[in-house]
Amino acid sequence: MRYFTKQQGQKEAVPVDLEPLGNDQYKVTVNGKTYQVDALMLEHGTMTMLVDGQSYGVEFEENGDEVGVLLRGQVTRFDVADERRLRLRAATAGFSVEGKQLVTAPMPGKVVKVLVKVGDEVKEGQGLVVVEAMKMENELKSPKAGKVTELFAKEGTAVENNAKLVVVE
Amino acid sequence: MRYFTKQQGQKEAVPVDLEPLGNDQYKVTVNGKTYQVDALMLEHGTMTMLVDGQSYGVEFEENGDEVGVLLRGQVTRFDVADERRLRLRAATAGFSVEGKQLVTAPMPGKVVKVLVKVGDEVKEGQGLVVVEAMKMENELKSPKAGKVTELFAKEGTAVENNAKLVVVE
Amino acid sequence: MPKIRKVLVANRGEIAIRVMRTCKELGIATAAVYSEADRSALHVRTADQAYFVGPPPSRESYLVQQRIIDAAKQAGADAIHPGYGFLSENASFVRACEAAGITFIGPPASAMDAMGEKTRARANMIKAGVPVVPGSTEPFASLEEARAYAEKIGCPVMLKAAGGGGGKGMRKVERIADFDSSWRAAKSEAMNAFGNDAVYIEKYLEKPHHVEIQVFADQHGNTIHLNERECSAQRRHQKVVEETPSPILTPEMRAKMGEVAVKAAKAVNYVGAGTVEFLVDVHRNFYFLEMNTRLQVEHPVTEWVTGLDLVALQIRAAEGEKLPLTAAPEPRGHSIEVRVYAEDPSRNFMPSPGKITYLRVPGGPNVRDDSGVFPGYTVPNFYDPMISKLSVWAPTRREAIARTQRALSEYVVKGITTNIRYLKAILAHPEFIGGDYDTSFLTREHDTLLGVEDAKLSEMALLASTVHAYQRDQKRAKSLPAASGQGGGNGGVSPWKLALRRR
Amino acid sequence: MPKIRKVLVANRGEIAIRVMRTCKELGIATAAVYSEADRSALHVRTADQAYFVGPPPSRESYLVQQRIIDAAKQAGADAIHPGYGFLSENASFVRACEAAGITFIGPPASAMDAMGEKTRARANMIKAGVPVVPGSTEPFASLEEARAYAEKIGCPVMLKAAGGGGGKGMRKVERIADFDSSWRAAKSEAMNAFGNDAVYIEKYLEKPHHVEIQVFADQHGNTIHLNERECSAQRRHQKVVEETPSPILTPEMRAKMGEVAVKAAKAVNYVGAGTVEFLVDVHRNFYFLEMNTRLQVEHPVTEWVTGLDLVALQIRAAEGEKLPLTAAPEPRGHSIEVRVYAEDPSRNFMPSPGKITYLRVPGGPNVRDDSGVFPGYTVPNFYDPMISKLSVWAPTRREAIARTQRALSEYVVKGITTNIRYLKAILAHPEFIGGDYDTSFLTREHDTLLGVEDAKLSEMALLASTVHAYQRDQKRAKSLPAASGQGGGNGGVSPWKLALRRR
Repeated sequence: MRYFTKQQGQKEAVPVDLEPLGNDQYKVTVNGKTYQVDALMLEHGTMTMLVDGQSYGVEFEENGDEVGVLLRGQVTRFDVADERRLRLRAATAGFSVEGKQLVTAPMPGKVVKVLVKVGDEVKEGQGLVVVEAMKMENELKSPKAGKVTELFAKEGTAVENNAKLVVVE
Repeated sequence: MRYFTKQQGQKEAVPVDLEPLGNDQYKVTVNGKTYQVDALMLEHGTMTMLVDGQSYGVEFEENGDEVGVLLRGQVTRFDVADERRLRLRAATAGFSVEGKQLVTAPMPGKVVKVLVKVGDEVKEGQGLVVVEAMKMENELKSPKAGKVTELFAKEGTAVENNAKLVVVE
Repeated sequence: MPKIRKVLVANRGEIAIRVMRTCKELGIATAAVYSEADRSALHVRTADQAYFVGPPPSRESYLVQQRIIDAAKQAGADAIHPGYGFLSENASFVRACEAAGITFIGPPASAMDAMGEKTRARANMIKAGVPVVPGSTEPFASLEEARAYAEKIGCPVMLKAAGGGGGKGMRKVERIADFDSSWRAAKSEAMNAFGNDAVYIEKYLEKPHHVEIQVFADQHGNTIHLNERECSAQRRHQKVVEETPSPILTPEMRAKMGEVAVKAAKAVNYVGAGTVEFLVDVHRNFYFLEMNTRLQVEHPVTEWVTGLDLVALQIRAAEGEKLPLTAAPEPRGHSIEVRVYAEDPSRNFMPSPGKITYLRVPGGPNVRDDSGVFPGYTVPNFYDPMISKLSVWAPTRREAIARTQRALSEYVVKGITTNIRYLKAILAHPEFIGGDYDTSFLTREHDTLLGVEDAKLSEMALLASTVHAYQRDQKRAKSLPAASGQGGGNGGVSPWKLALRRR
Repeated sequence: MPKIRKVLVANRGEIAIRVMRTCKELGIATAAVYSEADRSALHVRTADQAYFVGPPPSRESYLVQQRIIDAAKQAGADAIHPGYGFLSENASFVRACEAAGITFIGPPASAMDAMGEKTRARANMIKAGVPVVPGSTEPFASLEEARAYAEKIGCPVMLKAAGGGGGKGMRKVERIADFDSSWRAAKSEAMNAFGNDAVYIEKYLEKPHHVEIQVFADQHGNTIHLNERECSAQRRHQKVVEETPSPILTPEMRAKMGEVAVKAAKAVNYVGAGTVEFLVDVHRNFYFLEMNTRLQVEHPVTEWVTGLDLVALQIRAAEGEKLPLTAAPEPRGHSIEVRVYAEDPSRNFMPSPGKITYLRVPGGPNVRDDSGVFPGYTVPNFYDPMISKLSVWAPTRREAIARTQRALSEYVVKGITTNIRYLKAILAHPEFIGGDYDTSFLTREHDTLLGVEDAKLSEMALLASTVHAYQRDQKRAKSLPAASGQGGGNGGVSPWKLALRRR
């Protein structure tokens, strides 16, 4: 079974061949190297994995298509898809966001101040919106120099995680 | 809404009238006394309950029709049914076990010794079967004087929780 | 004064639970207060009684004095413990308690007046002969006036909320160009946190250490110190790691700073637990920074090395008992505390409220977790993002660092993002291990502290994630046939039968 | 001797994790072993490496010496820590380690030979001038011979496994009529637990206290004691609650018993951690009972009051280091340990293996949880039912009792039955609080310890259970309409549509 495993922050997905041997044993081949993996999934997204005698407690957290992997104190994020799913995605995805940047709420909170209005020219790093969460104010800055073309944020309103706030073009 | 709430170890079920007031508030009347109950169910069978300003952390464990309730260090077990369910039960239940006593495995384990055979006369408290679990041997004793009429336990076999072992009649 | 029989804890989260634990051990009943956002919080269940005090924003609930007093009366509480933050340094609340005949577990209002307003505190300390950091002593009438003062003493300067500490309403201003926005932010945060938007200006000392002295006083005029805490590992003026003893203090310096701290406390007729904060410069001169007239978040490290229970001492002092000791005990071993925050260090420490889906807390020898959360709990959006304080003890600093690392490696929190890995990176940093780290450490080493990737571990994580994907797909495949059966009509006869029956 | 770089821990559960925690803090790598029943166990994930050693029964896995040695070699471990139980007191295993060139972290085989077989130990102690409990010194050839001996010294007598401790293979015989069945049970349990069915007989002392002395020796002939532990709260000869200092010991008695314990250890050229167990009668005479040549379950209470890490000391002793102290430290404060068992006290302490569906572990000041379990873990049927040791420290015994109660009240384990309430009842019992409780305490007070019901709490539980039932029924009702809709055809048009489309 072939998977394409893409680590967050890396450009390319790596092909990984996985052969289930039953009894929680897997043969996994990646980058020309084959591992014998003993992997037992426990409850709550915990896995106990043995590779070459090394023992790894692995904690997973799914987040959409991605899965966060906590292993010996290191967190890495992967997007793993088989060939069928990869084709499916290629068909639905594909619009480009080049040039246009959407600033979203990085956490649920309250918009306490909107520092720009539609049409404003902004510099890179200039404050756009101040969101308060957990008693801390966080100024969201423009990711690029450009013009504010859309403004969703309203002072005094609550926003959800990932809510659209400003578009800079 | 009327419920019949029977505490384990007590003979009679107590009628309890529960009126949901919305917003996790309930009016509950039992034994002629009416309580205003603020009860919010959390995950994992935990409830936070306020009655007359008193705060109770309540932990539930369901076990068939019964529910175990841990509250301020005390565990009590209840069987709660509404009228419809009570009628349903009355229809399906009803065979008597008087006179005939079934001895079952009180935990998963291994039968290490069978001390009686079918037809034996046994005294009350006489050892019938020895079950080992977690490195401890537990001798199961006859609940009454009588005759062994059925024997399910076999030496050396593993048994599940509540497995039938011996019938004394 | 009679024994306290019931304490209302006017706080939430881990500190409310910390106080209730000691009360329970002392046989004292407890009452909690909770806002709408906290009905499900652990402190509600930990208390014997609980009272609703209003909507989620603390200004409308935990900071409304009358509601807290009313709850205490309703509960029949004879004392109120304020925890830290909220009303803990509010002199008018102390007076309100007094008026209501309820014992406030903390210093008298007069000591708070003298120390609580940080500008007044500075003036008082100067009078008492305690060295202070150069800065403003009077409130500013306008932004312009404040800016002018900053220009006069020269950047960098620190903006600080007069009304309270904990990093709220605090800003460092590097260049005068940033002054206006920092001033506004500091004032707004100060208002939110303390209901008081007064902000003052201090000269920023370069590379200072933040070292504080725990003091304790009874009602009979006995005042002692309980040694120091090193709190220089700060980010945005919020402490992240604390330890005692301070690795830079000699016994002579400890004695000298302790003496000055006691002098400061005595100057305001202090009673109960308080902390005198100092900045220590590169020449090991120390300056009074402020006095926190309450229990500190980092009090556990002092408890570890002294064997004392500071909350129990607070209660005893409030009951009028004499201090059970007359001098600082010799520090025994070493203790480190790390603060576990619901925040994402790699996204500029963005707060990360949300539901904790899984929680595994470290255990074993000499590890203490003071937490206010539980699996299934949703960390609300309205309050401080600290979910736990983890502290350890060991005979030596080296062993304490190793133990903290070990404990952090056992800590698993899922559902929200925490700073646990960041804490590990701090403890592993040579500057921290060396012991001579100043308050610029965390900011200066920010990139290093975000960590580098271990290629071998990434490869193992890649294997794990692929097995995870395989199992996920297998599970989906199992549930899929049923669904596609319904959609495509291959699922058998039941739709037919149903249709026929209907006719 | 060179430094130890990697330790294979030849054990499971909480003790394996206890040992690994210290190794991790010392920078020593760890390897675990696991049976088929333990693939999912926490000690496997806690270690850096893990090796499979056989089927669930310990005789076929954890007790198979060659498999353990092979795993150690495969892992490249230079030392083996045996924990307690299993191979920890097996001299032939010590020799096998020696032959394989692996350091055994524990006493030399010769000391085990001298002390491990309890009958030989008694003989050795008599020779060394240590007072012992009257009883048999030679093995018995037959049941009849054993019974005859018991009749001679007179009931009650104690049957004890020569091969090991921990309450396994131990039986008190009240009347000679019960002798045969007890003898058989003890032999069979002893065989299971230690692979050795030798059982000996001791005169049963009435109402004795069980007080033990922790001893420690290095390879250079330095032997010290680390004070006592009071372990009289026993059930079926299994310790349930332990504390230090013992409430019945005077400083003089402590010194005297410590001296005798050191003498006993020296008599067998002991090295490492060991425990000399004594019975103390009503006249405060003490008798050597046995020596456990390993770490004890209850070692945390000694760690609390001495500030030492006994596992670290064991490792240092195995490396050939000298003891870092020359005499017993003055005990500092008081410590209590309670053992949390997966068992049901109200059903004759029936073991309760099964899945832990929810777990909340106590926290806060001076509370230590040494656990081997986690939420979602299935406690297997094959091993000891102890799932955790909870220990606390406080300045005084009174405060330690209150703290233990507080910690126990925070402990929540769902899915299996535990003895947590029973432990609370012990700590609340006047005899325990008084401090002069003997080994008959738990059995004698059994009914009291099962507790009485508080009518008010039962009423609250009744309210809670009714609300629970209401919510359960509401949830069922919500899922019901869909089902009944499908059955009765009221569920809307989709069946129609499907049927039509098919034509």
